[in-house]
Amino acid sequence: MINKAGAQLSRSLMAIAVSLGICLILYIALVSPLPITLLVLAIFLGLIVMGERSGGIEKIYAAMEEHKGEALVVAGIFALLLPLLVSGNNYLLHVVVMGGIYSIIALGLNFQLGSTGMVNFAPAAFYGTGAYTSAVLAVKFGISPWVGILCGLFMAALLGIVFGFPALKTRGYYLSLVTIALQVIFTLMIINTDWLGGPNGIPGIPGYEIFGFSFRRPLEILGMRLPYQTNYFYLVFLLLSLAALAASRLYNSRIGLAWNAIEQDEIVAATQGINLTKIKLLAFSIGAAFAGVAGALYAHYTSFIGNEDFDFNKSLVLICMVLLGGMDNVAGVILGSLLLTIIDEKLRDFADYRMLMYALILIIILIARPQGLLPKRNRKYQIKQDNNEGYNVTVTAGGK
Amino acid sequence: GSGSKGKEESKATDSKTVKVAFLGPLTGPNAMQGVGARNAFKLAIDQANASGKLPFKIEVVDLDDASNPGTGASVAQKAVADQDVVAASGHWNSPVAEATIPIFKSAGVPLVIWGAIRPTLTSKENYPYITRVCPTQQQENLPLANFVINELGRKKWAIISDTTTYGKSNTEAWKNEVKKYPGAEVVSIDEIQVGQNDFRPILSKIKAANVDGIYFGGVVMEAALVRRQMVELGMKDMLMVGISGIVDDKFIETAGKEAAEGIIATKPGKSISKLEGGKAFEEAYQKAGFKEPYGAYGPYAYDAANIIVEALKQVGPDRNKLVDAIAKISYNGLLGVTSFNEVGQTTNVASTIYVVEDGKWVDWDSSKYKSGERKLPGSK
Amino acid sequence: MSLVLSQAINAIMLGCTYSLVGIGFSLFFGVMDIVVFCAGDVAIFAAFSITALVSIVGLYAALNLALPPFLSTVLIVIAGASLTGVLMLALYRLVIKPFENKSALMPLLSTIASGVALRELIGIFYPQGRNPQTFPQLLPGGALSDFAMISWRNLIIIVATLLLVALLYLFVNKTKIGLSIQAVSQNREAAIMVGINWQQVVLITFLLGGFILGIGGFLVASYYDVVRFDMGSMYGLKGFCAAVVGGLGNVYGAIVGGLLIAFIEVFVSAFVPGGTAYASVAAFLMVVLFILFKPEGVIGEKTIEKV
Amino acid sequence: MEVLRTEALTINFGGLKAVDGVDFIIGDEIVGLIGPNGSGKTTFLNLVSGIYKPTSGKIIFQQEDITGAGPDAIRSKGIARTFQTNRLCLHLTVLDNMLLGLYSQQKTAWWQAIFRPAYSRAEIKAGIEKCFHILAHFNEELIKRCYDPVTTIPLIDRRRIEIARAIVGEPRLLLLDEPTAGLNAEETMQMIRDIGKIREDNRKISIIIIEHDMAVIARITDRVVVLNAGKKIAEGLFSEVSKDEQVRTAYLGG
Amino acid sequence: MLELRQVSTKYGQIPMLMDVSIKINPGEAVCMLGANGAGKTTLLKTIIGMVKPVSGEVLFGGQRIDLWPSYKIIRSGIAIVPEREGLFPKLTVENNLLMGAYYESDKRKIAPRLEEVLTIFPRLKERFRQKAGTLSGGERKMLGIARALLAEPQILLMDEPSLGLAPATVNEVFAVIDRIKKEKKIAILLVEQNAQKALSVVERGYVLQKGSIILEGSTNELKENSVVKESYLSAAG
Ligand SMILES: Nc1ncnc2c1ncn2[C@@H]1O[C@H](COP(=O)(O)OP(=O)(O)OP(=O)(O)O)[C@@H](O)[C@H]1O
Ligand SMILES: Nc1ncnc2c1ncn2[C@@H]1O[C@H](COP(=O)(O)OP(=O)(O)OP(=O)(O)O)[C@@H](O)[C@H]1O
Ligand SMILES: [Mg+2]
Ligand SMILES: [Mg+2]
Repeated sequence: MINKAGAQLSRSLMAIAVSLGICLILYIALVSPLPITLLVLAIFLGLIVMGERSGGIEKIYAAMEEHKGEALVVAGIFALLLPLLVSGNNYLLHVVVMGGIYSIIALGLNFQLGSTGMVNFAPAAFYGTGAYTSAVLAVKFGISPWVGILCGLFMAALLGIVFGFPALKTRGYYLSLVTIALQVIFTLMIINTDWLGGPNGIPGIPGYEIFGFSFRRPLEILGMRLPYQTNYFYLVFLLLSLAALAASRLYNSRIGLAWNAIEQDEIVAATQGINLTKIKLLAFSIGAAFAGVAGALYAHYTSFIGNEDFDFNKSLVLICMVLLGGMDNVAGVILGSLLLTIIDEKLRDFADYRMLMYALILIIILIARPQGLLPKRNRKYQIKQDNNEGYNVTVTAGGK
Repeated sequence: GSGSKGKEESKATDSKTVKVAFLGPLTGPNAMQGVGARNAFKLAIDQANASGKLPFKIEVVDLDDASNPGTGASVAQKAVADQDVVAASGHWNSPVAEATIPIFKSAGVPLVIWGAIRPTLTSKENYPYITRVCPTQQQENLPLANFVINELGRKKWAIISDTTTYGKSNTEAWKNEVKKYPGAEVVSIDEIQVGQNDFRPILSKIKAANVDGIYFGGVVMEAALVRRQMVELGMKDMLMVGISGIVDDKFIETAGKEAAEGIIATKPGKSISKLEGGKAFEEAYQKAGFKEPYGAYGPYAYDAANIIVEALKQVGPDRNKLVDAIAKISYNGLLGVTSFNEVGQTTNVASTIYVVEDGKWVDWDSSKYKSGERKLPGSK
Repeated sequence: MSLVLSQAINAIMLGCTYSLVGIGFSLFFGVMDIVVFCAGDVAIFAAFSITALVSIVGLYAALNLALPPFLSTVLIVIAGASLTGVLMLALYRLVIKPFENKSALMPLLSTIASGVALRELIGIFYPQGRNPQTFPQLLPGGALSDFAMISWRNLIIIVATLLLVALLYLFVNKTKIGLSIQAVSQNREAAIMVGINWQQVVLITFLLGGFILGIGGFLVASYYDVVRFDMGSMYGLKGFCAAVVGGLGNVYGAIVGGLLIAFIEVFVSAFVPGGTAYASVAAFLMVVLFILFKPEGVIGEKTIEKV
Repeated sequence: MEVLRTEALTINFGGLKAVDGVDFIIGDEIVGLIGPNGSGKTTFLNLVSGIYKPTSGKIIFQQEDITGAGPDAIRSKGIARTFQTNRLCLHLTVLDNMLLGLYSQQKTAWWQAIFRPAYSRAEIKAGIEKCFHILAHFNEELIKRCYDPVTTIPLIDRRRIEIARAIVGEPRLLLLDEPTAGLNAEETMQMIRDIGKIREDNRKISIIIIEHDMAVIARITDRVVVLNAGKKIAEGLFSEVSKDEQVRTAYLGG
Repeated sequence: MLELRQVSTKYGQIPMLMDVSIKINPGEAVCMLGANGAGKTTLLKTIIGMVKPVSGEVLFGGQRIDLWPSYKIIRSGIAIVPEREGLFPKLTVENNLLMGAYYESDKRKIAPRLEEVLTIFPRLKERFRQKAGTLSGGERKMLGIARALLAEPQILLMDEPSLGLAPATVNEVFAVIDRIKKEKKIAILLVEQNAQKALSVVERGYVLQKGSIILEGSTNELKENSVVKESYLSAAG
């Protein structure tokens, strides 16, 4: 009995430690120069691989799943303190805010790419739709950015349905070409539409306001003056948490299962009663809605948007985030997005060599770790087996 | 005695470094513009440091905006996050400037624009934080139109511009200028992509339309290809004109010496050789051993740097004080006397007309064309 | 000469440049079942290596001392294309082979990434690589008629494109190696079971594909007289589109696809008022519609999947 | 009672009539569908399960015309099937594969999945219980391995899972395509027993089974239908049909 | 002619075959029985070098072939009938067949052989220009058998040739096996589930269980063996 309680406690401590460890790794990656960031990443990956080899990682996963409450609380506290930890450095906060925004998009993209296996090279178009919708509403019609988020979500979801239509008819390379083409068309149309600012983009987008407090003003708490990015950081963090919760619940539901089934074998999926049209478009529209929210956030955060923020290259980066983190793994996708945002920012110092290094890093990751940092996991449901009364199933699915 | 004191002093000055940020496209398709300007900017700062007249050392933080507003915003964040950065000079692309201006404004860091030419960048709202040493697009197109329409008498125009802000604003500016002259008209407008290689369809169409000249509102590479393909399609005898975006030796090199002959373009400022400090600047640039040419906007970046240095001399490394000092400055530099008007726009807008002659951009006034020795394409 | 005719010639030439990259895609996809997204960059690499051979190494001048210009050109092109073939082999080993039997996304991304790497490498290491390079005039430039557009060069490009496609078609469908390439791509285990040396077959395909892309790159660059380090990405995309519209799998489909795309682009920009800016939109839209409603391509028959 | 009826069902593959005017009817029974290779048996199943759309003819399921309906709609109406070559989602777990079989019966919509009301929880719980119940029927071992991906499961068990997946959603009509192909005699016997048990468990399930093993057909079918070149050439008790001259030459052999 | 000596194989860490030794003499037909997943297919793949043994050796015509690449083994005179997925789905039936005789140096020999296999499987003739991927299960199996026959090897490895075939066709196939063994002196290693039929055409047989040979003997010995009787010859078979 005591033993059992002891084991319980040690597993709970393990979960807390791992959660804290991941936060620290992210933090070090954020504040160090690129070589150290890459080194930290390599060590992190090495630890995961070692854990996989020795089987120890399974214990960690189990502990994390069992005590995910504790783990999440630790991560949450860490996030709340982060603006203080970087001691108000607004650039670092900016990187984290962008990382959060990309994480939301990547979570949405993951529904298509990871869960359903539909290659989508146009997530940036959804992102852009959200951003442009909210920005235009705010700038041209004076509509509140808070309403803008909802409108951005809605418009992006609509575009998601349009872009998802090809996925009903094609797969694989063909689908990737279609989405690439649609992404290119999207960019060209923005450039050619003067009403949307054309190549000039939309400047002067207002920020959020709550009870008269403008998010563009520095935040003062406990006598400390934190840069205005802090406001956005908390907002993005909140929305990212909600997005992650929604994503993991979808993953653990029959919808997530249906997505996976389609990825594996469409005909089998259809003969199990899955309406391919509905479920595929759902993956596209929900995913796009995530990106739409992120886009709206971005627009009101930077105050300027232009077509370059939403082009094919951005889509590629977003895909890499999902891939790096681990397809169809909510925690992995977020981790991947944060890390890649950080690396992407650090590469800026390398001017001419940036794109080359980016490409090389990508290739190395693809070769060395094609399954991503945290690979896809099997769905688990908590099942207790009673001897007499058959199987007593308690559902606590929703691990990540 | 005195020796040790001197040492102490130099130690003190060494330890105090002030940073100024340079922002521009250092990679990507516009890298040549950004790198040239960066070199010139560095040159000015190095000279200031070497002059020993400053009680501190200035360090240049060069940041790549990659011609991308998002990137620009993010590096601007980085710049203002560093409290040692007291002033900045930036941008060749207007959309990027558009994105970073709010950031500099809200951080109270003065930004001197060296190469972005969209008119709206300098405005009442942005004053006094944002100033600009180079003329706007409107300021650039005006003398060109006057020259080719009024003086040369070419009336029927085809416009080819790229789909960037630069191209689109040029199209607008040129259309407006043409309107001012009775009898002059724009018969076609074509928008091309940056990076496009094939302009033959557009050119074939323009050829059939029989115009007096092509106004090209883009930048070097596409301009060169357009000219090359004009020659290939038998349109060598059609005038092509442009503004500062094409005044670059790369244009001639890529288009080919033959093909480039007789192309006209205006560039703000006087030609380097005519500037007072021009020779010294060129020599210093050579000596500094930069690989890349300083390009069209090098002199502006050079002056921008010197303006910042001058302001630093006046008020010291303090962001707020520098903002006002720069806005009110009157500085006699490479380009002549620069001072800023009530929105921060330079009042120094002399411009020069260039023509390509024997593989070089030559000042019109000293060219064989002016003297009548040679005839421009399409002259009757 | 009427405007329509000259625009048609423009379109044919443009179409050829697309097809030249498109056949690379067709070969790799139709035959190897893999999309090598960096094909455009590989072609441009060839153009750069030929430029280097001629203007840096001075090979052309050297050869010309001993050989007629025509032969020197051929030798130089063969040299450049062989280099490209070797490059393609290296790419196969490095970024394609590791992803065999993995999800289709992997090789797609790895080849996109290697395309980026390739063009950046050119930009960084080629002298003044980020600036456009004048491509040496190795093809005779003279006009065949009063009409400037019918030049020897254009004619050679058209004929060479057709010839390449025809030869490739015969190779893939009528030769033993061609058949075994198809066999390997469709079912590697089965290919092993009938005694095909699949590794050799794969190597030959990539070598050959690289060689053809090399010739393609040479012809494309000859048409523009200028090469840019970043030209490959657009050519890659348009070439891919050409291959798909023509019907992936038939090598000659790439020609039809390339022409179709080029005609749409040229005619939209020439005859639709304000159309220039929308030329690419129109072309891509057509590609999308094709994939959705006639995925088997212009030529290519529809089969119902057997369940 | 009639469960499924087809009228002059026909499908054309570019000139080839793979199924040619087949009138077929099944009530509360097990019907064997036999015929030479390529006679159109699998194609017939594909038509009934909605994977192919017929060129002409009608499919009527429980008095309702389902011609042209999609496979998902047809599954929801109560027709489940297995495939000639085993088709599971190989990288999903055994349990996930089983739960897919319940998909058409579950109701949780996407927004319910996000907000997860008590109803949805209960649904998952009931679903898993049901899956275990059915799995226990075939092989208890599989319950212990329910979190293993199917790739690690031996072929014979995969075939069992496929059938289990088809029946877990309580279909009215079950279509089996060569369930015993590639099994040895002992394994075949066991499969026959398992299929028999399905019927014992649930009297209201009709089965169409394709087989080339005549021993199986003789053992478990109530009636057989013989196809040849897409056409129905005979039907009736196997013992009678097997004496039919046409059937002997076309199918059974000397 | 073909001999396996103490061959063991592994899939990753999992041992599949354990010390398997078998021997097939020229012109002899031998069958291999075994439950699902016993490792029969693995055994055949090991012979043709698609799975490399971790220990032991494979000899063919006196030469050690286990280190050879597969194509060399195949070209030295071994043909295999694939179990299920061994065809080229986008090639026509015709080209699939021709692939079988791909390394026949004498082209003139191909036409009569083709004629011959098409008389054995007239169905393939009817589907001659159809893509292999659209064939029915049984038709595919026929194509697999026909393709292997076309190679006229010294030894034919057949992986469940009767799988999914109609009873009449099964009889036909076994008749053919009997015939080619007798007429063409081709040695045969027959992996089968249909033990009754298999034992009617072979001289000897082995029983594989969980990767090990547990039984070997002449046809009659096997028919009398209780294990074989129970698992492979029971009433249903
Ligand atoms: N590539 C592989 N990697 C891992 N395991 C494999 C692989 N191929 C086959 N196996 C496993 O090895 C075992 C034996 O397979 P094999 O195909 O040799 O059996 P078999 O005797 O031919 O059975 P069957 O009657 O089903 O044809 C099976 O359990 C299978 O799942
Ligand atoms: N998608 C398709 N395209 C072309 N022909 C097809 C297609 N599907 C099936 N066929 C043809 O239709 C015929 C019937 O095939 P089907 O699979 O129904 O046969 P079957 O009776 O199930 O045979 P088996 O007993 O061998 O499985 C076959 O000759 C096959 O070649
Ligand atoms: Mg069948
Ligand atoms: Mg087997």
